[in-house]
Amino acid sequence: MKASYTMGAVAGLAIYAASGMAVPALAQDTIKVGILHSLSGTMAISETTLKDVMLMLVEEQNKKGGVLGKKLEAVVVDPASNWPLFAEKARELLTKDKVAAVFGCWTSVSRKSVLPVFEELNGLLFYPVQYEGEESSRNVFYTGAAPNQQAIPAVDYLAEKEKVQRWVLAGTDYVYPRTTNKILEAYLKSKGVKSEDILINYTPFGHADWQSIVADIKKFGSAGKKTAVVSTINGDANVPFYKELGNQGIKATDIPVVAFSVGEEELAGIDTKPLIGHLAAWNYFQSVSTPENEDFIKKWQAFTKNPKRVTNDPMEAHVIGFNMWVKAVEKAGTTAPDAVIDSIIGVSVPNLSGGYSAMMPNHHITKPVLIGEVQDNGQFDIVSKTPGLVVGDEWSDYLPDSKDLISDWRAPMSCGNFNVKTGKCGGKGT
Amino acid sequence: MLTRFLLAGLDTKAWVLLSVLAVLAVAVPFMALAVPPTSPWSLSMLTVTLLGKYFCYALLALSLDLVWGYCGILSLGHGAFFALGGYAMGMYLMRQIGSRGVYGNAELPDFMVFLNWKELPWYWHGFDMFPFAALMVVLIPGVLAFAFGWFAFRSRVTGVYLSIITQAMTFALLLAFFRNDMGFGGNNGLTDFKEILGYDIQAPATRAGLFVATVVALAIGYILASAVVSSKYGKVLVAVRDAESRVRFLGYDVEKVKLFAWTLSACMAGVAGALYVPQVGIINPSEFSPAASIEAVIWVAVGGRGTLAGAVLGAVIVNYGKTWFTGVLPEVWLFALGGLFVLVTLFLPKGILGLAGDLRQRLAARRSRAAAGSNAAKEATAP
Amino acid sequence: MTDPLLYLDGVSVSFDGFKALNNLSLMIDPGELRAIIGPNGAGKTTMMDVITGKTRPDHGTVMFEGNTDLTKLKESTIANLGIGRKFQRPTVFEHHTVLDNLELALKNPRGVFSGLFYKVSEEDRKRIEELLDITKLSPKRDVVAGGLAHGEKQWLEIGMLLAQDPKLLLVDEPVAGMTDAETEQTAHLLRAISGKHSVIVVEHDMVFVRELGVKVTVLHEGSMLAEGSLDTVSANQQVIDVYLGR
Amino acid sequence: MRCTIRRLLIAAALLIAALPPLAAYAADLPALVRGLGVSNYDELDKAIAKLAETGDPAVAPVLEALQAGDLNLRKSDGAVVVAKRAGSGWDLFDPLTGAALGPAERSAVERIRINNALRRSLGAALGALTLMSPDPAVRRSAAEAVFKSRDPAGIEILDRAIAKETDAGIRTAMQRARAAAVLNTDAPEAEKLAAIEIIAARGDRDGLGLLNTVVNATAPDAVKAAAREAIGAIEHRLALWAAAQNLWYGLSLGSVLLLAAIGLAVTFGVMGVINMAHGEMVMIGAYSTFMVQEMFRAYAPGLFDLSILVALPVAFVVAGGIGIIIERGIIRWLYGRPLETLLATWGLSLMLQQAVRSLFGPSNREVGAPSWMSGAFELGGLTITYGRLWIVVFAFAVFAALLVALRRTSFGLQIRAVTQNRRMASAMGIRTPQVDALTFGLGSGIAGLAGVALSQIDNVSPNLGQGYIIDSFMVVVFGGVGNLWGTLVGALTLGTINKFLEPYAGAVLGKILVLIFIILFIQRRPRGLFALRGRAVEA
Repeated sequence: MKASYTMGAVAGLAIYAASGMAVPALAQDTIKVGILHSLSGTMAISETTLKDVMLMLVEEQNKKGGVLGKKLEAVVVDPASNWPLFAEKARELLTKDKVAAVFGCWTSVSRKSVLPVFEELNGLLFYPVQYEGEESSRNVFYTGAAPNQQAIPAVDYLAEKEKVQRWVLAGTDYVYPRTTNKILEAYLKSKGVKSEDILINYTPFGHADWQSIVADIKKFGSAGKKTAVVSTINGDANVPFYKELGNQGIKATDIPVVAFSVGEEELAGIDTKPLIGHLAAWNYFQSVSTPENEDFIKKWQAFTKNPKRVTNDPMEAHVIGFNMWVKAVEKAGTTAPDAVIDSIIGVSVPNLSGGYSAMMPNHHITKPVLIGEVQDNGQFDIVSKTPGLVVGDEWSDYLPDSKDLISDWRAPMSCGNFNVKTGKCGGKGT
Repeated sequence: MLTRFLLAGLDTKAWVLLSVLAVLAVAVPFMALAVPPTSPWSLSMLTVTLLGKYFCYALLALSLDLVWGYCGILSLGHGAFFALGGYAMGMYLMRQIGSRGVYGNAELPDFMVFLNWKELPWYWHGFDMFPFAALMVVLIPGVLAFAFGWFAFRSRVTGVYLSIITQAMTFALLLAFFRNDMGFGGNNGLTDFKEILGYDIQAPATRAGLFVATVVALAIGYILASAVVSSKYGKVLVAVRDAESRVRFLGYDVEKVKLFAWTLSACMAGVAGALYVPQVGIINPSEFSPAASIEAVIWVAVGGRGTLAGAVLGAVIVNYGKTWFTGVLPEVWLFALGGLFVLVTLFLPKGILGLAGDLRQRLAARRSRAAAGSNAAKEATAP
Repeated sequence: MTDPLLYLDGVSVSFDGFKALNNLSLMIDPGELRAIIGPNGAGKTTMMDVITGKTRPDHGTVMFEGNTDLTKLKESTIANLGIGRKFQRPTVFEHHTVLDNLELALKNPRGVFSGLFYKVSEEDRKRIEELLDITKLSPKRDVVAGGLAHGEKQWLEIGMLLAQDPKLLLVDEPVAGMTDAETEQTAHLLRAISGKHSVIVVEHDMVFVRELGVKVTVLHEGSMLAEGSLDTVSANQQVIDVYLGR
Repeated sequence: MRCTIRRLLIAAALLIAALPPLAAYAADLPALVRGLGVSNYDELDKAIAKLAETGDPAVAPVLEALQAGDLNLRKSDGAVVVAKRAGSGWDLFDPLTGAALGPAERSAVERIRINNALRRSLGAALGALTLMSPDPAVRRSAAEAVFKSRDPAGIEILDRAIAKETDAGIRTAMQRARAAAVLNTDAPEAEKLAAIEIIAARGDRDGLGLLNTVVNATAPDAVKAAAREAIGAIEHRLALWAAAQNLWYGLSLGSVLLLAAIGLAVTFGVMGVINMAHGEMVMIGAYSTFMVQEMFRAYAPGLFDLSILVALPVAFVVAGGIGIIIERGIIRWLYGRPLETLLATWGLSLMLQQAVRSLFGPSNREVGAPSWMSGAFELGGLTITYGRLWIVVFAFAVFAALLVALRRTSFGLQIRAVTQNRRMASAMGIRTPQVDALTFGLGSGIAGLAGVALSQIDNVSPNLGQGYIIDSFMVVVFGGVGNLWGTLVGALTLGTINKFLEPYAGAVLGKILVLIFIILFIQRRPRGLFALRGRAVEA
């Protein structure tokens, strides 16, 4: 009979869970902001920092008196690097906590996982990480770099300044490197690079044993033409990769490596002396010397009580995104998503590299592109900066199926994949 | 005949569980759809999908308990069957998107378009038809399990060796599905589904429908499983668990005995996966990760292996706990979860229901000395 | 004479060099009750393993009913041919009741599906009652086997053996851990069932072997040392040297 | 690289001391040095070139300072100075004379930045300047530098240097450098052909690259033909070495697997505990290394090279201690229930990960490589990195040590006794609880040692262990549970197979194939490579 009690408990539990979650968020005197970053699992290594920076931004804003006279309240959840959980937590934030906007996700899969939820419940997501493009949603604001804001300028730099003729495109086997490399391949070929001068290599997540691949790169590099590696290797695998580079003595002066996913955070785990001169392309470096940035770094290190704590590009993306949202809300006079979606387009806020970033109609933002060389102190020396700001290009011009597409979320078009050829919304059409 | 076979196995526990499921199957959709959101009795869609997810896991746990609890085969790779079922369903849902993808390509899913695949890989054909997909949901895991079990059991791979190669199996599949060249969307997996059987997949009614479907599937799975374990074949299963070679010398073909349970269990897992995908809205290789499979084992252990109700209970409790912890103490929830596992194994070796059973025995023991004696003997000889 | 039920011919088995069976030949007639004795490591258990298909011999053939070579078959098939085995250490299904243990052993179709849809028939019930009486386990019918005493387990296993209704029973040290009375009963039982069935008993307990009063085969280092009535073999000098003498 | 610079500095200092004051043209040096004070990379490049043209060894230290990033621009007067950290500010020196110019504020100077292009020209310039250095090592690296830069200007200095050179090895290096430079000029065909021969003799990748450039560039057909021929020869040679290279990679991957698995071979193989927290023990070892290095960085930066050696015992003790605590606290209640140990240790691993995450933060920690573990050397056509070499050595050392511990010591005897027959052992008066605890501690401690080694090649993050746990189980099971030799052979086999598959199948497919291989192999040998056979198994 005991069994029946326990089974009864299940029912009770289910109902309790039900009612517990059905209670509408009471505290209406605050505006809730959702923070959707993994605090455990494989992605915690990158995302925890972003959670902290969001908490800091919220605190700062509240010191300034909050938004629309209300205090902001950060709601932190842990999607635990588990993609279905991302969707579930997004739903929880939007329906249970009734947050006004969500700042979060890292890697495309998490974004793709939550995308339907945000579109269904008409929420707002600010996605702070560089990504492969090929997407534009009414409910998502992409404050990270699109390929044309990172990859292409980097390749241009190498071709001009380093006279590179031979290219190794090395990446982790997932969608961002795949797409970026497709774009780069097309771009390089359009610049007259022959296909035998391009080597594409993919490795699994967390690949730890790089001996063979680094050796292959060396081999590919000894064909008498200046060779460079364009790395879209994902966070975890970078440390062993760079350690192997260092040990096998591949110097930046011989075969430079330019990375799109390696920032100050990643370098924090490596002894960078053997890596001096290897490059990274971002829209922000901690070494940017502007008053805004120095002020930001000071606040950050004070907030985390760690004078050595580094800053990086996705953090800046969150700073920009958050300020844009605040500005848009004040402009709209409400946090209602539709109003914010309308008001945020065109909003421009100072970025940390001494300029202004503006939200474009395609929900991507304008950013400068910086190229940095690794220094022995784990920081980057900025060796090149685009003269102007670059607009994020969601649909790459170098992919056959997306070159005709544009995105513009302003009325009357208000379409994420408008086809300029057919003049119809909805991709290639049929 | 069949009905007799099916109903034979149902004990009180079973009837309680089934009635709970029945209540939920009616109450939840009603509370979610009919009750006005203002009332405290109204359920949000979040809750409905959550419960749906729990019950998918419960079905997975059930299938695992069938082989582990009753046949002594500890599978550290059951997530693979779950995920394969999920992918089969996911492929159907992808095909349903049709020209509503961002590229408006009627034929190819988006991820194929931007990696400019030219035409649909052969193994994607047919998945636009639900019956075919539904068949594959059970067939693919079933066939894999059959092939795997056929070799493993025939060559008498047992115990931890079997566990480890099941792990190897799911790990290999994990790596394989991560490869974009496989044509399953790589790490991004399959997502952004639009509709199922013509119904908008995000519509509350559809979600409620999926929930009911899940509950029904769980109920059927439970009835089936309990019928199997309470049949003579079920007794043979347990016999194999306890003294494999003895069963052989009684003339039973142990390989076949195991293979049937193993394959059946894989099919159940596949169904669970298929119901899981439309509700959580994404299927991705991480479902293949050995960690996921081990977690499923832990649900069963927590609930009490060798008791079907225990498997269900464990899955629901652990996952509810996970949802709750990740929301309430995001920073330290792993301590809570990990601690739970340690404590359960230390203090509830037979799981929650096992504990219930023990208590009942204690009571019985107090009543009659004879029973006490036999119990003591049992404790002594229990492994 | 009738052709033998079981015929081992030149069977050899070795584990990592150690010869467990060395060119062993043995003949069992239908209905015969045979006792096999021999010191530890003489190969008694290995011989049973070979007959029941648990171990594959390196050389030699094991012919059952004249025409089936057991060395090619797997345990379950051999068991279904009508060869039952009782282990040295009593092995019953600890988590099943006495009743279930017997039910599983009963001679019935062994297939998965017949198992799924099996329903205890009238004659099955009768047979089980018989066996419960023979093994004196009726009062314990609903006790889980794990809760039985050692001797009771021995009996249960013998009961299961009978339930199989095999042509040939291999009984490995059946009276270990039994009281003298039980030992006597077992001897009676075995004598009783021989005739219908052939029985091979492996025992150390000389008293018990004498009780049986049947042809005895002495194994030593994997091959047959002597054969005959207990008196003749115990007179045999070699046997005395290697075994009885100690 | 660091130390070569130090040597260069010493050498240069000696030079300045030795040579008579070069009043002749030292006069305009300061002006040229001042010319370095520009922010634009191209102008800076020109300035460097001007400075190098003087050929005056006195400029070497200036260029080295620039290379090392010590050269600064004093904002007040635009002077170019060497700035060295001094507390919160700087101490300034004259780059040419090295005379102290007193302290300065942190913000008073601005570092003169260089990029890769400038690093290259600096290397070339310094190469040419230091060819005459009294220090052989400096001359050798100078020759290498010129070889890389292929600067025709270097030719006559090289000729002089070669004439004076006494060390045969260095002379060849110089001749090769010269040849490289010659191939970069429009020298007569004969001379070029000779040069190609010299390069071909070098026979390595750099030589290959150089010859390829010759083929790509415009040159007389005879020269191109010769170059092609040389290329063919070198490539043939390298192809032969490729197999050996794979073997080496396999060996080093194998030894990493061995390290990761060997601790498990004790806790799982010998004790039968399915220890899912094994990976976390490895991680703890890695973090102990990090802690030890932090200590060294803080208190004895000079002895940093010893940090790893100190880390070994520390990691062993820390991980081993935690192992013992776990055994006493949890495992001991679960003996005879291996699958329960799986669940408990799994929960445990979650907690350990989170604990480390809360203690050290989620991001990677830097574990530096001591100088004797960084870099690589050429063995014939093989590139062997010291880090990997030491790991291979270490793995085998640990294996041998463990083997001895189990076979030769009384403790090992007790372990085997307990694992084979617990009752009998305790009946014979062996204190089985202690033995259990110590055995588990031993396994965990070894995992800790593995962590020290792996910290050299992998992330030091809370997820470190997760990356190895599955592979470890595969190795132990493949090799045969309870058999150390099996673990050894298993690890090396899997490593080698993996590395020979990788070039053809690619990294991902390679790994998949290895897993499938394991699954099939277990079908053939259900108890692994080195299984016990016969009745022992039944018993």
